[in-house]
Amino acid sequence: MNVLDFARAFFVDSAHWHGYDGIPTRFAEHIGYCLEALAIAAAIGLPVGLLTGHTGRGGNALAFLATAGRALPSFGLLVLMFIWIGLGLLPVMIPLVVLAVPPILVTTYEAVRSVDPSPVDAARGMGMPEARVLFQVEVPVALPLILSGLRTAAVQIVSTATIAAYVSLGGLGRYIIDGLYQKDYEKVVGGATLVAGLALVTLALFWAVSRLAVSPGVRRSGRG
Amino acid sequence: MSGFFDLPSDLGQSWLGLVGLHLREALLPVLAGLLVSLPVAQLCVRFRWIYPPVLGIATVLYAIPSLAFFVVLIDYFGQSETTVMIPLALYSLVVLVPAIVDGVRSVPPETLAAAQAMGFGAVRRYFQVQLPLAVPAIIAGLRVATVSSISLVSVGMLIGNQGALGNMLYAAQTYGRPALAVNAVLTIGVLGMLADAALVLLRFLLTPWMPRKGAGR
Amino acid sequence: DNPLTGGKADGDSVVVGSNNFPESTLLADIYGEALKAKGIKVTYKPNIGSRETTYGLIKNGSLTVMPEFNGALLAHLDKKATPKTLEETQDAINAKLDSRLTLLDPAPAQSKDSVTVNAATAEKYHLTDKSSIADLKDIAGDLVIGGSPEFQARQQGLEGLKSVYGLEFKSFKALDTGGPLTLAALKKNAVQVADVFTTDPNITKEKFVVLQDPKNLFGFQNVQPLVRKGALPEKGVDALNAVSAKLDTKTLLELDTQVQAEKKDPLDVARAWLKSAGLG
Amino acid sequence: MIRIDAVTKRYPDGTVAVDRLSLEIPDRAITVLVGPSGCGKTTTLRMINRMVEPTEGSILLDGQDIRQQPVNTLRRSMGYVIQNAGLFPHRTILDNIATVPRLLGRSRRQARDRAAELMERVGLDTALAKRYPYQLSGGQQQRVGVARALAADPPVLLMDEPFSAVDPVVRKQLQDELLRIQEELGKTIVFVTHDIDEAIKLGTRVAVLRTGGRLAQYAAPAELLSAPADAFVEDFLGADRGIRRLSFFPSAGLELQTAPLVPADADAGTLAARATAAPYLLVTDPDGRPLGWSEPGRLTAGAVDRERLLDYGRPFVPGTDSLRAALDGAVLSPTGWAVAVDGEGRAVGVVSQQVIGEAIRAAHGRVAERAGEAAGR
Amino acid sequence: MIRIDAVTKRYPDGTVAVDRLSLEIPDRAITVLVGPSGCGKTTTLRMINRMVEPTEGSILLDGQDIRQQPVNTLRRSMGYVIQNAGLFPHRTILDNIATVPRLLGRSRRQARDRAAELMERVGLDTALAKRYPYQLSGGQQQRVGVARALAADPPVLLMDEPFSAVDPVVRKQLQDELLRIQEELGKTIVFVTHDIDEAIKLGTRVAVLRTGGRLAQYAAPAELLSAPADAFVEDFLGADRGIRRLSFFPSAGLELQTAPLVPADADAGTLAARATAAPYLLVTDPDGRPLGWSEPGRLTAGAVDRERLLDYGRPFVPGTDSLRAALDGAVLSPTGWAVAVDGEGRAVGVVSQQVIGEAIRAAHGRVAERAGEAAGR
Ligand SMILES: Nc1ncnc2c1ncn2[C@@H]1O[C@H](COP(=O)(O)OP(=O)(O)OP(=O)(O)O)[C@@H](O)[C@H]1O
Ligand SMILES: Nc1ncnc2c1ncn2[C@@H]1O[C@H](COP(=O)(O)OP(=O)(O)OP(=O)(O)O)[C@@H](O)[C@H]1O
Ligand SMILES: [Mg+2]
Ligand SMILES: [Mg+2]
Repeated sequence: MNVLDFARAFFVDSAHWHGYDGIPTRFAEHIGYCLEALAIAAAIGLPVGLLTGHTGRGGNALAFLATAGRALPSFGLLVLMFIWIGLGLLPVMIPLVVLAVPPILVTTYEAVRSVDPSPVDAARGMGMPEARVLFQVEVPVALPLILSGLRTAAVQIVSTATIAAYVSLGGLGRYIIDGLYQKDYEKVVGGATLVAGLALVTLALFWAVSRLAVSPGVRRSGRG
Repeated sequence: MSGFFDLPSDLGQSWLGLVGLHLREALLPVLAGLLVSLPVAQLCVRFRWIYPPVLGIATVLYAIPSLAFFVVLIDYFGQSETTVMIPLALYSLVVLVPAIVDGVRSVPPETLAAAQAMGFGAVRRYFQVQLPLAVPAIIAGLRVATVSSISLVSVGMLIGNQGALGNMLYAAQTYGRPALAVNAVLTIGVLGMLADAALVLLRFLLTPWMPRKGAGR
Repeated sequence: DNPLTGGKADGDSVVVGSNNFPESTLLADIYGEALKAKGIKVTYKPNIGSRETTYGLIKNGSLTVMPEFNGALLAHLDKKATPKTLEETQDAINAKLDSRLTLLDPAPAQSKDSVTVNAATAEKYHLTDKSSIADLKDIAGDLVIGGSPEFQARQQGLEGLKSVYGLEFKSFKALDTGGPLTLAALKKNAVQVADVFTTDPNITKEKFVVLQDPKNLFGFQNVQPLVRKGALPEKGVDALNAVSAKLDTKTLLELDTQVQAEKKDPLDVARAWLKSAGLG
Repeated sequence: MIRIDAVTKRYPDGTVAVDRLSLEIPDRAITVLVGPSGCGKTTTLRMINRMVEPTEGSILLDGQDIRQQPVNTLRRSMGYVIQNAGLFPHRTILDNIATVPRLLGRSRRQARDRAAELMERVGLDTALAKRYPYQLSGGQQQRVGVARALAADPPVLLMDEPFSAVDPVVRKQLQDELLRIQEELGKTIVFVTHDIDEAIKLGTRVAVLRTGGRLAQYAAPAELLSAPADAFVEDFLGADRGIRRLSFFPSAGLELQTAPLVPADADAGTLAARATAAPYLLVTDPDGRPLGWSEPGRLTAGAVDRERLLDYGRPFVPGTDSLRAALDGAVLSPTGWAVAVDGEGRAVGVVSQQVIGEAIRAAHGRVAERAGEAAGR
Repeated sequence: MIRIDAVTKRYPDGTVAVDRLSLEIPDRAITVLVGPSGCGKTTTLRMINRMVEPTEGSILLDGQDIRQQPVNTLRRSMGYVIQNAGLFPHRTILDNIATVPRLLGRSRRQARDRAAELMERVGLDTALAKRYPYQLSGGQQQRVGVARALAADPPVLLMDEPFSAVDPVVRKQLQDELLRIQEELGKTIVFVTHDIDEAIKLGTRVAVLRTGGRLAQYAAPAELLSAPADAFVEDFLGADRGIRRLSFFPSAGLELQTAPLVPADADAGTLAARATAAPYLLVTDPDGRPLGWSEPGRLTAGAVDRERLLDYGRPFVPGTDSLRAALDGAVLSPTGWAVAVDGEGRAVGVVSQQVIGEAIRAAHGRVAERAGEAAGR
């Protein structure tokens, strides 16, 4: 049996489509974890990134923090947080947020930093208050890059949220962990397929968002 | 057996031994990834149309949790380092290929035109101009790939003590010794940052030709 | 043998594996140290995972010796089997066991999976250590049961509880093999019922109540080394059988307590016991 | 009037970009700051709208220190145009231009109407309104930049090398348009360039700065050309100073001779009568447009061999063109005579290089007189 | 000689960049391709070293089709210099210059020696040898580009807008250096620019291309200025055509008058004797350097009030400078006379604008004669 057969077997098994261990439940749980983690990470990363990018200060400290964030192992943090905090969602959210903040932070910072200085200069020159300079000039121009940072973070979260299953939470990781211990390849492959699928859906969503939110003027002039 | 660096016997290694093992399990895949990425990226530069599909495949692979890879690979490579390293190598591709492609593509067209006009053939142009100029981008990619590889190795613990420093996490749980988990997380974090610093230093040494302002990220 | 297995079962070295729970590691250390005492070269591969995984590994030669629990092993090999005696268990296993593998003598020590409820649940439903699993019949629908992920799919797990006792729990929560997750979940009442090893020192400590198993779902669970045929020299076989002979449930519980409650290193515990038993 | 009063700017790194600069910038005129790269032009300009704060000295706008009003109010009262226009890439042309009116609280509709009006004023097709900046050529972008700066009808316009990124042909167009707009709107414009030709063409007054941010000379372009303050300014003005200066001498007073004009179909009598009028005759076509010079002896009535006529150079339009154009026409033709034409290109007379030379000397005299008067006052 | 023979280049997207272009590029001279943006200059240049392959037509180098030799051999026999120099940012200046010799198999030592030699030739301090390109100014980088192109001593040099990214002052230096190098080395240079002044200054011959890649005119600069082939070329040459053309008329033949020269310390007798020599006298200092003009009546022996002297404009050096400089000097001075000086700045005579005018006409005559001769042959 190859991987495709496992996947097919997993999806045609009707038992996998309902109940607390059914695909809809697990999928919803997974999306819930991801959205929550992404929201927290964005709530931390975006403002800090925008502010440091706008002022151009703190870039080095930020780079250090981001490297540190990337270097801390998500799985290790999960176990540590479980030991410290015990069962619950918090031990999962901490590593996911630590994982997702660096790409959001660094990309947002870089995105705002790398905005062509002349429109910004012009904006100041015409008497725009700093907040408007940031939100009406820098952010719209930096938006494609900012979104790409969020996208990277989102895909990483989608993939990494599977570790929630290790501390007995649900989500798509359940299939993978259970599959591992039960030696049930159908579950593992099925779960992995669902995760990859969700990642692709995430990519597509971000693509759609950037189509809608990014000004055609920036989209075309940016990458050509 | 309660000191910060005293490990339970079932880990079968000293702390230093685990550090060495961890580095090997994390760095070999990145090296392999780099060796694969270079030709793949060159193909992507040469034939623009293969870049999007290559990137798509890499992204899908990247989205598959490492544990899923492990489970499937155990059947072929057993409970071994190889099993842990293959997914890590695959993950590094998603970072390295675009980094190299962007690096090679960002070589100023006039520099390339100058090389062409001086009678550089395609091979010479690649090795003597494009590749050296892509070094900063490649190292930027390597930094991300290396750091995440170092942090990802720990998941290998789930398939039976194949997570190097990550194995301490299991011990921390079963023996109720949080210090071991702290040790593991910190050691892995510090290793990642040291590797990152080493790469920054490498970039510094390899690119005396770059304006020396700011440390970069 | 598959050269890619990465196992070190080559030539003279004996590879002793264990599952991912502390008792299994302790048993591996006991058997392994006993072999070492006889001058046999030993490599440990501890904490591998579930039986589903380790059985595959010993089959393909990555492992040489694996401490097993006979009833659980049988359930893995034959879900339908319902042996009444230790002999029947051994025969049933031998009938299904891979031809390259063999079982050595079983130890008197038993460490069973069990259906255990936490103190609150016991109080609420008036359950005592005299109560039976069958008593859960009416209330199972209100209870969440926890166990290792593999418990969900095993005969000696959810499947058996359903087919033998007719229990359908509200839901199953995947935890670990009687480890910290299970304890935490049971204590926090995240699950009301869980699979806990009968040798777990926490049972008394946390006032958990182990329910009786009148239909013998969890069968005999004698500690018994599973080995690859011909991979262990004669003196090794003798050494392991000698160990098993001296290992009873009380001893095992005591050793488990040293490791899990007193946080001693299993290897030290194993060596100390072997020495005291005159085997090391 | 903007009055820069003993202003010094020292950047944190110690660079003195502007050194005790004092300038009076008149209203409703174009004042150009010119000088080599790094001489502090941009810094000076940006101090006027407080994008850079002076280290010492003060800047007065209509007698009031610019630090007395809120910085954004000040900036909104000054249009700012920079190289490459600095357009907002994410906004359409119309919305780019409408930015400041919107900032000032005008409704979207009003702001857009105003923007459309301005597009026409700066010579942009309103069909471009919905485009994004990347869809425009460099010259068009620069026009948008000017329109945007004008949108709130600010009395002051600050322009920092606005045309230096476009090619010479477009640049000339943009300069001409700026002059036209200035004539129509009468803004106070401070214009930075490092191109002395541009400075002389556009400036009512030109301030030449030298490296280190010190003022070398501040004068009207004609005066700059005729009396550079020192060797630095003289060098900076380049070799063609004399001829370029002729741009400021009008050709209106030139005494044109009409006798040498003969139509191509002139009869023998006319030809004979004109033969002694001049060493050369200018043959014109039936509409009166010049065809070329000929020696009188070579002409025969009613049959002009156009091939044998001598080049008449580039004609000038008296009154509109300067003596520079007249002299250019004269030295371009082998005869040494320049041809004057009217707006439709019909020859209205000819003038010899010698007469042009006298006109130049006379113009010098007038300048000297005026200078004397000014000095006498 | 490079011979471009009815060459057409059509890019895959259908753009016709060059349209049936034929040009003969003489050896040991600078041939300039000039024209508006997008007219196919770069394409033409790149077809010569086969970085672009023509769609139709052929290019011959010394009579041999360039497609007959291996492409890299061909390219190594041609230096190539582009805007922003296109230096290898990862190599030191010395190694940048040594690139082609190394490619040709020279030892590292030899190549570096050669590179050091070339740095001097293009006016670069050898102290810069170990620097990287980012540490150099734009003008220095451009010099390195030229040195690198010269390193293998190729007979042909292709230059694509090499100086267009540097500021006007440095640009002039680079142009002068190119002329000097060309004089010393006698390379065959094909030079692309969109700046007509640069074309006229540098070109032995200038090819003006029009949009669409067609040749508008191919002539020596003086001819281009005096006889533009059509309105496009005339427009492209700009307004100052006549005066600019004077650059090609030598001032050597000008008849200088020495009578109006009087030393500042002249005695009354001398002054009286000179009084009628000219309407103005040029007062010189003891070394013979001009001080200024004065009407004879205003001078009194032994006491010159320098303040009251009239500006003598910008003197010219007969023989070295052209009639353009002489005329500039004449129109700059209120007297209408130009001052001639020798190399040390000592006045050697004066000449009136009228005489210059006659010289211009005479020069026109000579040009016409030569044109006639050429046509007659
Ligand atoms: N923010 C700054 N910090 C330090 N030095 C600066 C800063 N801005 C400008 N300078 C320096 O101040 C001097 C004047 O700069 P400025 O930009 O005003 O020159 P400029 O005349 O506009 O030159 P250019 O023609 O190149 O635009 C230069 O030496 C420049 O390097
Ligand atoms: N690779 C290409 N593919 C398609 N069209 C091209 C290509 N290269 C140049 N062109 C087009 O061919 C025409 C001539 O280009 P070329 O670069 O030769 O012009 P140029 O005279 O050098 O212009 P410039 O002064 O802007 O450098 C232009 O219209 C240009 O857009
Ligand atoms: Mg400036
Ligand atoms: Mg070009």
